[in-house]
Amino acid sequence: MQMSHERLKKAYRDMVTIRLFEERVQVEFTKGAIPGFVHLYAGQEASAVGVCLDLRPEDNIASTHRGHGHCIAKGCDINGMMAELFGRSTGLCGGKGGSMHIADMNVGMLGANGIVGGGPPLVVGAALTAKTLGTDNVAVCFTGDGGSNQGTTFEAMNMAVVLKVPAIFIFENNGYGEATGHSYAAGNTDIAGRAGGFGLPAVTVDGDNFFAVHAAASEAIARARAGGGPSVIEVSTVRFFGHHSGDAQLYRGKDEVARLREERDCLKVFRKSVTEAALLSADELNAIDAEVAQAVEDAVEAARAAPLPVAGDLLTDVYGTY
Amino acid sequence: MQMSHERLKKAYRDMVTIRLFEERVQVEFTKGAIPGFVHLYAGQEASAVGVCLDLRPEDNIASTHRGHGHCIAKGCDINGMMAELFGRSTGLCGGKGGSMHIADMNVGMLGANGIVGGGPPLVVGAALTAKTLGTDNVAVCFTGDGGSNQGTTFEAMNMAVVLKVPAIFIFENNGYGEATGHSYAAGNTDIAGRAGGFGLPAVTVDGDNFFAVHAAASEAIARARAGGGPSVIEVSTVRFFGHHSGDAQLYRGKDEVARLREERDCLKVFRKSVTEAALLSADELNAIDAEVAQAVEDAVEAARAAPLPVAGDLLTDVYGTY
Amino acid sequence: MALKTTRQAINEALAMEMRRDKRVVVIGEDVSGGAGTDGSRDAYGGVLGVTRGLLGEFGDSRVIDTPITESAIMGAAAGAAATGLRPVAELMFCDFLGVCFDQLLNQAAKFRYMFGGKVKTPLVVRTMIGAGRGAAAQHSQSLYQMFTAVPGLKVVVPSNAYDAKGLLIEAIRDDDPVIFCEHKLVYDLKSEVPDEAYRIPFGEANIVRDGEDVTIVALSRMVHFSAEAADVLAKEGIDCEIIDPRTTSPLDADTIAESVERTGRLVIVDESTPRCGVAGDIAAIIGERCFRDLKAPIRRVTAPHTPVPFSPVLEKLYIPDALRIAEAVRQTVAYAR
Amino acid sequence: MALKTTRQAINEALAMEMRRDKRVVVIGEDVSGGAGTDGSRDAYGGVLGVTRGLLGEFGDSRVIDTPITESAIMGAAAGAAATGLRPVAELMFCDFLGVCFDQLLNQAAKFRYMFGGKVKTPLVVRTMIGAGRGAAAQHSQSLYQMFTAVPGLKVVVPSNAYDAKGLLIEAIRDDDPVIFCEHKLVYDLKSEVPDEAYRIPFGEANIVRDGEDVTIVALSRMVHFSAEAADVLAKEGIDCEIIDPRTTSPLDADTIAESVERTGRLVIVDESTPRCGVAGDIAAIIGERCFRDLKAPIRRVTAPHTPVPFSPVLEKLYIPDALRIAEAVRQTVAYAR
Ligand SMILES: Cc1ncc(C[n+]2csc(CCOP(=O)(O)OP(=O)(O)O)c2C)c(N)n1
Ligand SMILES: Cc1ncc(C[n+]2csc(CCOP(=O)(O)OP(=O)(O)O)c2C)c(N)n1
Ligand SMILES: [Mg+2]
Ligand SMILES: [Mg+2]
Repeated sequence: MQMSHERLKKAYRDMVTIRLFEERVQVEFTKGAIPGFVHLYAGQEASAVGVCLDLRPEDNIASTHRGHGHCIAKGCDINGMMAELFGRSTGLCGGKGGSMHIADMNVGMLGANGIVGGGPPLVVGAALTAKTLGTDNVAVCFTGDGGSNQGTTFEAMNMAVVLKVPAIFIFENNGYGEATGHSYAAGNTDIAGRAGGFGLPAVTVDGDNFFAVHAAASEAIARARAGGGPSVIEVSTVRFFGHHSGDAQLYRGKDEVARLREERDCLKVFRKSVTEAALLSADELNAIDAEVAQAVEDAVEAARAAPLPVAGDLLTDVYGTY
Repeated sequence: MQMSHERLKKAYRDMVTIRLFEERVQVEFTKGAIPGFVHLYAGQEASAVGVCLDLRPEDNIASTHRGHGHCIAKGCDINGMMAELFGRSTGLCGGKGGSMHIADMNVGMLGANGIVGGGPPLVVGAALTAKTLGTDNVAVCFTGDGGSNQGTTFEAMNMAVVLKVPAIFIFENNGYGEATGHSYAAGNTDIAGRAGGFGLPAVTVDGDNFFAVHAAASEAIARARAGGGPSVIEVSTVRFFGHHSGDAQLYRGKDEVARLREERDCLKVFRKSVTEAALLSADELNAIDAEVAQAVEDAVEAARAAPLPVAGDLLTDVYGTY
Repeated sequence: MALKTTRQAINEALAMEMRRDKRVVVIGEDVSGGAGTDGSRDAYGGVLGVTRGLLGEFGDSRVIDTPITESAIMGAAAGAAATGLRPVAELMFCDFLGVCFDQLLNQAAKFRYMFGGKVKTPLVVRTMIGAGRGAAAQHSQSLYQMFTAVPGLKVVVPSNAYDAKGLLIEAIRDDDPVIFCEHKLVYDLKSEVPDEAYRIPFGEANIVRDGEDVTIVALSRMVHFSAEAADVLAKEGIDCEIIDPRTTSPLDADTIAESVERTGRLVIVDESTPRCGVAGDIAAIIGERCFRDLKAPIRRVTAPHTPVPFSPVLEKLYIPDALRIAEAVRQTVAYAR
Repeated sequence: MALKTTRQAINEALAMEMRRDKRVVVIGEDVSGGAGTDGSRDAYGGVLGVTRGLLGEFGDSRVIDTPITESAIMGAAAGAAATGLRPVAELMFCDFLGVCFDQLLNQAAKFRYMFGGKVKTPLVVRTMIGAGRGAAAQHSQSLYQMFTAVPGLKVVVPSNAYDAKGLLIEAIRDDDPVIFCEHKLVYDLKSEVPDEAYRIPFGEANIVRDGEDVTIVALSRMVHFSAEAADVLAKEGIDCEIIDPRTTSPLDADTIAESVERTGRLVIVDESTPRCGVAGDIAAIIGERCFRDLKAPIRRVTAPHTPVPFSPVLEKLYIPDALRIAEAVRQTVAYAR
């Protein structure tokens, strides 16, 4: 089924937003304006956006340390995100969470997560809520290739099958867990194949191709909404930056990143395919680029100007009552 | 290759020892002579003995809460075991461990384990020792069908493949984890199939048939010794008693246990096959039965008469130095 | 009012809350039992029968048996709590926290703070504690200090049936994650328990016995041993006040401090191990607050710094008992500055 | 002797012990890095470069990169230790104990006791602690209280390069499991470190500074903040003794008690959270032992009972600093019974 013009534009806008957001975060981080650690999502945009396009605000996602892309794709406000990264009280978590803990339950974003493998069990729970309360909501978990080896991830898949809950496990295989290659870290590098052994439908898709990701996600989401239970999608994708901002990336091949940016840029692939099929014009795309660039710029400006948390904030929000 | 007469007798003796030991423990437990909880191994003898027959004292095994059978098959002294169950200072752990923590490093028994999924990571370590020190020892882990769903178990299998260590994972599938059926608890009930997805050879064998278990174990052990890495064996087997001594077993089908004792008794199967093939005579087998019965009786007598730990024992053995 | 065991009281609290609020679900290993078997369902109702009968009334969509998969259980419960259910998850033995602690320590406990107050996690984790049944090193611990140490978790350690019911109802209605620690050897103890629902607020200690000479703070099963000791000591003319904090987080330090201001003497009885435990925690807090009032050093009666031994003769020595408590009280009372 | 950073000191200790004993192996995530990639090996040498260079000298059979699989890492290390190796396993951040605690709490720590003394587990777990780098709630904790609470584990919290080397060598030669807690913000601090191997025994506190008016016990990075505070206080005429316990288990209570017998005043500084923590533990022990000597209540300067906030302005308020320490000391000294 052909995607509507509006949806195509939304998909592109979300992907570009992620890209420009991340590139700008890299700049701000390098300048020292953003404290802590940031793990950039650039290169993987088609995954987050392809998966989230069919989700509704009531559907939940759980994310990883590399969460900005998932947040944006699920509808988090980039002003709130940028302010959070800057540690401001206007941030989505009031500056208490930072990059690794951005959450916004209003749009079903159950949190980035600093613990590899932390998210999959949580998503089984969000899916259980949907099943128990009889809604047709679904819950989606993003995990990396590295996280695919964590025990909690395996447990979550088995539990989801046993409880027949509408959970979808997305494995973003970018080939690395920090400085270690997936080909070393997984006894069987076929993540979807291994996951399929847990008794749920599991496919691998080309993460450079937004449409391929979206098609697989659509199918899994529809199945889950209809009571068909959990699924797995492995998205083969690439990481344009280091593990975190500032990573020297000695473990990468010579020119590897340059080559990937040339050959495996999901934005370029998208642009090419929609313009060639005359679904969106170059002008429309350029207009979106410009719009988004301005929005990211505005988010940085706003974050910079935003107030810092105050001393009293240290002790709030830890218990409802105590 | 035909098994030697001596080895056949040893196999039978070990199996009978387990059976009579467990039946006697059930009696003593019911009388109140054995404190705490005991999980009996009766019905699964061919698994422990079939797996351990080719192991050497330097090879290590890790066991479960249902560990008596593994201990006996690996060569633990039944006097030391019985005394341990009775909480005596002559027990293998000086009375400090009890049924769930019997260990004897002299025979490569790295411990029963009260934590489901506790053993598999440990065995990867024992196998790593062998690999690092360049011995050709192997390490074997026993886990149940229930334990096959625990995250630590999955992690251990992946790690064993990645490190290419001589670890062998035995899954004793007796159909139950406590009162829950394996058919409910595992999204994919084919344990070996699911494990195979981790990138190691995995087979299922008939646990009523000692020779089938032994053949599969032999192959896996030989492969591991030769540097061929880890394997998985799922043993389909049956549990003659409840989850623990005293379990009312309401979750079992009517007459289920009686039927299993009739149709799926690995001792009967063994007896039948060796006598029919004229490998061992009924007389030989009966003699072993009698011998073992006496040995178990002696173990109980000795345990009953053995001294209890003394107050000073409470504070010893916790640190080498402190 | 009727005499009920702690087991019954807990079961009743669960059933009443499940009736009242359809978002309350029970989830854990063998919380009913019998799933996927040829025999009967609800065959266990929890390994010690605490949740028996819930399956019949509420069905398997609200009384949820699971595989052996504690991380997924705790995580699913946390995720469900954050998205609209009010799960009561069971961690069969507290000793098993080691295979699932992350979902409590870094997930459930931290959501509210780390997400800037925007997420609530109304999760209850029921778990068994305690030695005394010969269950040895991995099934006998009392690890409430680990939970108490975690900001964001509330921790309940009921000593009797009445408290168990009121505190569990409170826990289920609370919007934060609560760890509810049930002592194996408290299950069969009886007390008067009203049939209707009632709540006992967290952070309100119970003064179990009034006294003037010395304050004993005791947790869970130790409340009963302390009462035994107090009976003995009364005959010797030593008048003990016994305080059961009921929750270690929040801790009602006020009630303890008020008592110590009067008695000038404090003995803390805790079945758990001594290092970084609740006994030391209370000693530090009260030692600071009541510095001027204390007439003797605060004594702690705890298990030794060892794992729990199996052999009953050793286990008995391991667990603080009335004799040791009485002796500690005597020494405290006899102490002359 | 030369000035070396703590990072160098730890690296040197590892290399020397690996040279000396071929049973010593290093295992963990990215302890070298670059496995299975097209780029260079030893690309990380640990996320903060502490183990860099070991791969080149000892090869990948002794410097073992792993998947992200902490339970398997800790368990494999424990199993290897029980069967003949002396592994130094890395738990990248102590915060990750939640995904692997069982292998320490119920396995490694309990082997010796529960197996009747017949198994030794010469395991070292190196792990990072500490806030101050904006790493937020799940990468900034100082969870040594959790380890200290476990009978069977020894716990080391070095504050400087010299101690780190001597204590790590001791840890590797020790036959019990040792948790070695390295503070992220201590890695770059320098001190004089001899080139040769030396051992610092566990349970021997270091008197960092002699003083007569008040005793400060401080752990890890807090030793340095306490020294800053002491400098300020010296100008006000307050003479601080600073004690660095170096190991929390075993704890050198004797040295602390001897000091408090002289000074009559104790302030404990601990970056971790307050409930069931090491500060309270020491306060309880010393409160009991030095009851007669204390001229003022024991004060604890700790983080608040909250997760670690991200925003640096809040994180700075979260971490105890020289100002707060000095203020606590002033109040302690000013206290009149
Ligand atoms: C339990 C746990 N172990 C280790 C880490 C450290 N760590 C953070 S991200 C990461 C790599 C994750 O790799 P992958 O899942 O492939 O995600 P990617 O970074 O490629 O997006 C590691 C090891 C962690 N945060 N949590
Ligand atoms: C981590 C953990 N979870 C739960 C338990 C409680 N428990 C003990 S044995 C058991 C069932 C194990 O089933 P299985 O692995 O099939 O072994 P079997 O009893 O059938 O031999 C359970 C749930 C435990 N001991 N440890
Ligand atoms: Mg990756
Ligand atoms: Mg089973």
